[in-house]
Amino acid sequence: MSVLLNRNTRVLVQGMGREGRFHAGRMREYGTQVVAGVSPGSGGTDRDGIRMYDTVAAAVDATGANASLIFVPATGAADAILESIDADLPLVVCITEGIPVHDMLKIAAVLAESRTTLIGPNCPGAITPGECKIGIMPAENFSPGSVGFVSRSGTLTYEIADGLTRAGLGQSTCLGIGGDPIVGLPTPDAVRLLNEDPTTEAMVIVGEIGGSAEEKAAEYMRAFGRKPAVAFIAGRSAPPGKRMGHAGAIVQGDQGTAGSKVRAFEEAGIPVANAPSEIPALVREALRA
Amino acid sequence: MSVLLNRNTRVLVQGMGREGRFHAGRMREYGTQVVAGVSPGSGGTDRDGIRMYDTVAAAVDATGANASLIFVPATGAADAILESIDADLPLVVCITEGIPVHDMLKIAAVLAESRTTLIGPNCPGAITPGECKIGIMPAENFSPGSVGFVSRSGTLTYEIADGLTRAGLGQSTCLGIGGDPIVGLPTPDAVRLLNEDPTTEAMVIVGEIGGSAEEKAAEYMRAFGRKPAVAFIAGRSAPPGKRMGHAGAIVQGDQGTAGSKVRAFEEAGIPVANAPSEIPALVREALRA
Amino acid sequence: MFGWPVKLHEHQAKTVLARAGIPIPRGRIATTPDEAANAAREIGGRVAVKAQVHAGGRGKAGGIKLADDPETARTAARAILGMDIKGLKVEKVYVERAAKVRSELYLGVTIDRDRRRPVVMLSTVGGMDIEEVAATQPGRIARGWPDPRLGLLPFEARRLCFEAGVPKELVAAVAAVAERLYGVFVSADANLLEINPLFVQEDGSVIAGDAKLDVDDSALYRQTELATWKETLADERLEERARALGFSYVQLDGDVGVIGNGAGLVMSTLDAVRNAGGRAANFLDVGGGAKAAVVKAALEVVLSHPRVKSVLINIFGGITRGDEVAHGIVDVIRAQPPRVPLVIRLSGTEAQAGRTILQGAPLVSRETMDEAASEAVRLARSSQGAPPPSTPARKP
Amino acid sequence: MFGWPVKLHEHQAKTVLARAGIPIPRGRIATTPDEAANAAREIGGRVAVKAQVHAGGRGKAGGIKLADDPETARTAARAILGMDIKGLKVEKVYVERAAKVRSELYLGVTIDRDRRRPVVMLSTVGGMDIEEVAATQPGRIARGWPDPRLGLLPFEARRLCFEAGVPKELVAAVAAVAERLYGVFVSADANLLEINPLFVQEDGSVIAGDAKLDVDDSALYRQTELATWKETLADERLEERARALGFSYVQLDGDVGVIGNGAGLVMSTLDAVRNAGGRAANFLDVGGGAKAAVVKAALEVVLSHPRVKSVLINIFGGITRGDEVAHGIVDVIRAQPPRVPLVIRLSGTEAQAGRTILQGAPLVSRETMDEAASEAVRLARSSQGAPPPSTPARKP
Repeated sequence: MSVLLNRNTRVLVQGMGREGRFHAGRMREYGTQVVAGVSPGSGGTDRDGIRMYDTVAAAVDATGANASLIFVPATGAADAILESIDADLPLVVCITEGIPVHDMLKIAAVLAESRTTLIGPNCPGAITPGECKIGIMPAENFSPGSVGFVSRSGTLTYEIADGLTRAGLGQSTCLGIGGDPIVGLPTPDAVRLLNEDPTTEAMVIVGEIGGSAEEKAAEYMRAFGRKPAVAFIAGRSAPPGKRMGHAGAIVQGDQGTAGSKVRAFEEAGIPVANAPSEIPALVREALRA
Repeated sequence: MSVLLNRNTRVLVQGMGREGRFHAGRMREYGTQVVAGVSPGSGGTDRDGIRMYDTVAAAVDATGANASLIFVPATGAADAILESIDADLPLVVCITEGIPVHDMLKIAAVLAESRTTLIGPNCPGAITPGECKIGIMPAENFSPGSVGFVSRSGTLTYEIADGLTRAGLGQSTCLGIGGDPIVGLPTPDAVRLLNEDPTTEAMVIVGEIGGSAEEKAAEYMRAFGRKPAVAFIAGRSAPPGKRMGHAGAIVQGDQGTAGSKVRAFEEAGIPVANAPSEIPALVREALRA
Repeated sequence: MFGWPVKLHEHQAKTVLARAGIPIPRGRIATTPDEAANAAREIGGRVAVKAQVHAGGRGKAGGIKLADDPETARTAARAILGMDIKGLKVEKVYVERAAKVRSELYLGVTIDRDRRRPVVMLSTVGGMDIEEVAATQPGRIARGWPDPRLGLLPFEARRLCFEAGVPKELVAAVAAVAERLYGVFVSADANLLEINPLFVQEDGSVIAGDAKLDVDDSALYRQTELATWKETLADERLEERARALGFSYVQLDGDVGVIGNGAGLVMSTLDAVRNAGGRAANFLDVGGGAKAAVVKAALEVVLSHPRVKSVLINIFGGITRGDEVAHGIVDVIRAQPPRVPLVIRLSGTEAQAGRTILQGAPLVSRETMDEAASEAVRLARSSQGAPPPSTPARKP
Repeated sequence: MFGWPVKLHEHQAKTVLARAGIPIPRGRIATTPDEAANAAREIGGRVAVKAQVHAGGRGKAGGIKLADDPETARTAARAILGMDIKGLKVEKVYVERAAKVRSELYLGVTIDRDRRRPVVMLSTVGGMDIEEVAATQPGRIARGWPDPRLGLLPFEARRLCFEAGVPKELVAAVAAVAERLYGVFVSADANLLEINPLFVQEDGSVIAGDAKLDVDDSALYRQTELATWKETLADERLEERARALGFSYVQLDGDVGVIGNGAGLVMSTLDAVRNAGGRAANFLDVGGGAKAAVVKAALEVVLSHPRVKSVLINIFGGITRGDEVAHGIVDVIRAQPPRVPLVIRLSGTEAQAGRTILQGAPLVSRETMDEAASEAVRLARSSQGAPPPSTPARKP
């Protein structure tokens, strides 16, 4: 009932420091199978009941892990991603913020030849409510259902998920793809996954200013969309030339404006909410149509 | 009646200096379609009736070339190969000798993700007798037929082809794959191509000391061989530790000895000639069996 | 194209280019007219005196003057130093030998987000803003997207030249500069590296006329030298201070101060303020897992801006806990009652506990982002005089 | 593994490693016992005095001695300098501070021909020949195959350490050396780069005990510094001279001189000589398109070797033309009748014309490689005294 992650996903956590341990615990509480931790030099030990390994390869060999969640600090995070791609893991989620963009360019080139899907970096992770959570999102805002959800923002994702949940609109899978200019799973690719997922009946696409991923996603939906979608763009009041928190959220010249994105969605017949609070009603309406 | 090259192959020549022009002329005499020359700065001119272009991309756009032959000197040859891979040419033949091995390592990595087959470097090229010649071999030693032929050596190829031709054993395609330690089409891959080619009825595999490509090819034929084959290994009397002309022809410790190669072929049921002169008879015998 | 905060001056960028073997005119930095005159003497011949400010359009603003001798250079420097260019005061000029220009090219490298690749751009329309060229003469820009694992290969550099229509006899020289420029782009962790114009001189040599280098701030930890070159502009000082405290801050021109957690949520909050007819004074993201002390510092930063007439705090608890945030706010208010009204919206993790802590504090609490934004806008508008918060302020 | 001609000495390889930040013991080169004593004094404490020759097994041959003081170092150097190690005379020693060794590792990078990738090897069985370890304890060598476009990534270096069983507390240090070593492997265009042993010292630090660096001769054009370090060994001088003339030459230990065109053909010719019961004196490939002058030079090189008792020339014309080759041979013979019999086999392009040119010259001509080889072997055997060529020599 989902894309990328489900109850059979077996997660290893790279970087079992304070944050990694905390979220590994939360994920286990949620029911995620956290099967291994990886921190160089920790091999053979145990952290909070999680078996530790020195390398991703060793962890995968021993546990059959098929997904990785990365909390390694920015100076080592690109290497951690490459280690998981090298281990041929189908899904890698990187929470870390501040990976240099040149490292991400190399990773994007390596990803293109691999069978790995990377979510992030600089993201809250992904969740298939009721089945599997790989990330740092507060689980209580999410509920199982059939609305697929992709977002470049973190907290805004929680806010919108909460709104959907309160409105009785559960989610199939929510993908927090991250706010950097170069991410592993750009909006158009995430939208394609949800569009092709038979268990997803409607889609919420949350974009923000900067880049042209939303325009590309709208184009894709215009041509191939199989199900109703609702969009929202954060940063409509942001002035050009200023980076709004996320490294990727910046308007340069005519590039990346909210106006262009809103227009693209509207031309694709996808209604655009003016505020996050409007989203649930628009989804309900779209499902009814 | 061939692999990789035939009468429909349209060849561009990179590096139309003295040698490039000479062999372009010989190839045209043979009937090869030489459709373009590439030398930076020469675009728009004409050399011996061959239209010149500044870049491979421009030549391909204008002429529909689908193969390239490289005579660029060693310091620029790796770049020339990468230019032809980038232009997505299905076949690239590089005659140049002396490309640094680190450049070839990068090229091998790029090749693996491309749809290009590279023959060479440091090779005489390839010929499908009667149809197409891409290289520097003297055409009169070759004749059309059904014996596939792969060789790491240059002149030895002419010698053996001449012997086959004199014995009335024409060739489907002859691949002179080159004498460097890292080549674009190693012996096992070349053998696989000939094995899978329906017009090739028997195969001659000419190896030499150094590396373990022959052992790998023998292993492949042992498992998948569909047609008779005859082998020859040059350098059986070479002492260890000495490089015999070719950068790839060297015995190191137990690695790369002629003995190991001969044994591998014999174990695969492939007779090994003691001298090039024995090859035609062995082929005839193999075809009869 | 997109920009990053760490911009270098022309003379700094040129120093980096020169180290990589790219020809630049001889030049010296000067901070006084005397120094400029001395520099001109040392360099000899005709020089250009150029304002060093992080702003485009220096030339049009009068920030670049040619001088034929040291005295003229002194006069030029006197005119330029202290000049105001797009709100930035000129504190340094760069004196360099004037090129003998035959023609001008554009050469730049940046990151193509859609293709997720570096993109190298070359045009024979030099000296103009490349975005303008892209808009008006798109066919005049040749582009190449090198594989970041291989770098800009010689054939790619050559192809760019031929596609851009660089004269045949210049191809080798321009391609060599392009390869080196790409090398600097990588080794300096640049987001943008431009030579514009790249002068072709009368003798056929090429030389960098102007240079622009923006460095990825995420990579400053390994760009130790470039990091020391970074200068904080006057209007960025508050942003710097905020960054040092661990949150991201952008100055805007409205009067509703905004604090939130998460870039997307804060952007949405700004939008909500605008939807309610108001204008935000800033963007401030306290980040994930903000503790009381961070919220306290954030509030102080926002209140330090004189234009702010109300503050809207929008926290959706995730890693950030509502009770922690509430404690931070109560601390600030207790220490010094704020000069403007506060509106707060708490939701998510421990929001209920947070709301309990805030009860009785002199602020307005609202359930939703939209309601909170409306209230903050209303209060900013009515707080022209001394503002009475809707919940009466009680001293603790 | 495979080797290339350009081998560097230990002290040269260590210089390259040190520049890349890999720890090496302090050391000095000495060519006399006095210099060695001075070096030992300058370095202080216990030193190792090590023969600098391009041969393995120096230690076993007595080419490495420890010395506790300058006087002992002088004595050691006196013993080692001039020593003969595997036929090589020791002309220099390297005096370096003796490491305080706790354990020894092996760390090396070379090229894996089958995988067409670099291969990094690490073993806790240090100080031994890696091929011996591979043969006797294959499980003790950890291997990694980095993508040449990305280099050895930190996780790959760490993984090698864990897989090799490097103690946990040494992993960071050894991984750092491996990353740097790989960097040198690439930047020096190496075919082989080894630190063996890599010492773990009593204080837990790691330091290069010995170093081996073989450089790809095809890359010497861009390894300008390393190219100047290249030394030609006495027994390689003839090979060097041949290479300078444009052909490749390898000295062998038989008495039949061999000349041919194309490496594979020449190898086959050597094999044919052996098949006929003889032994070749050399491998000489004149290369593609050889002209008369080149063939002439080749013949002179082969004849300059005193062991040669007959010469077999095997040319299969392709780019090389039979008539050009024939002219070269006739020129040599005319200038000075050769001291040993010549056997020639010409085939391929212009072979008939070549044979015509050779008619009447004092040499033996044969149709096939096998026949020519048999004849050359027979003549070498019978030419113990003054050899009468089967075709009587006629002066022109």
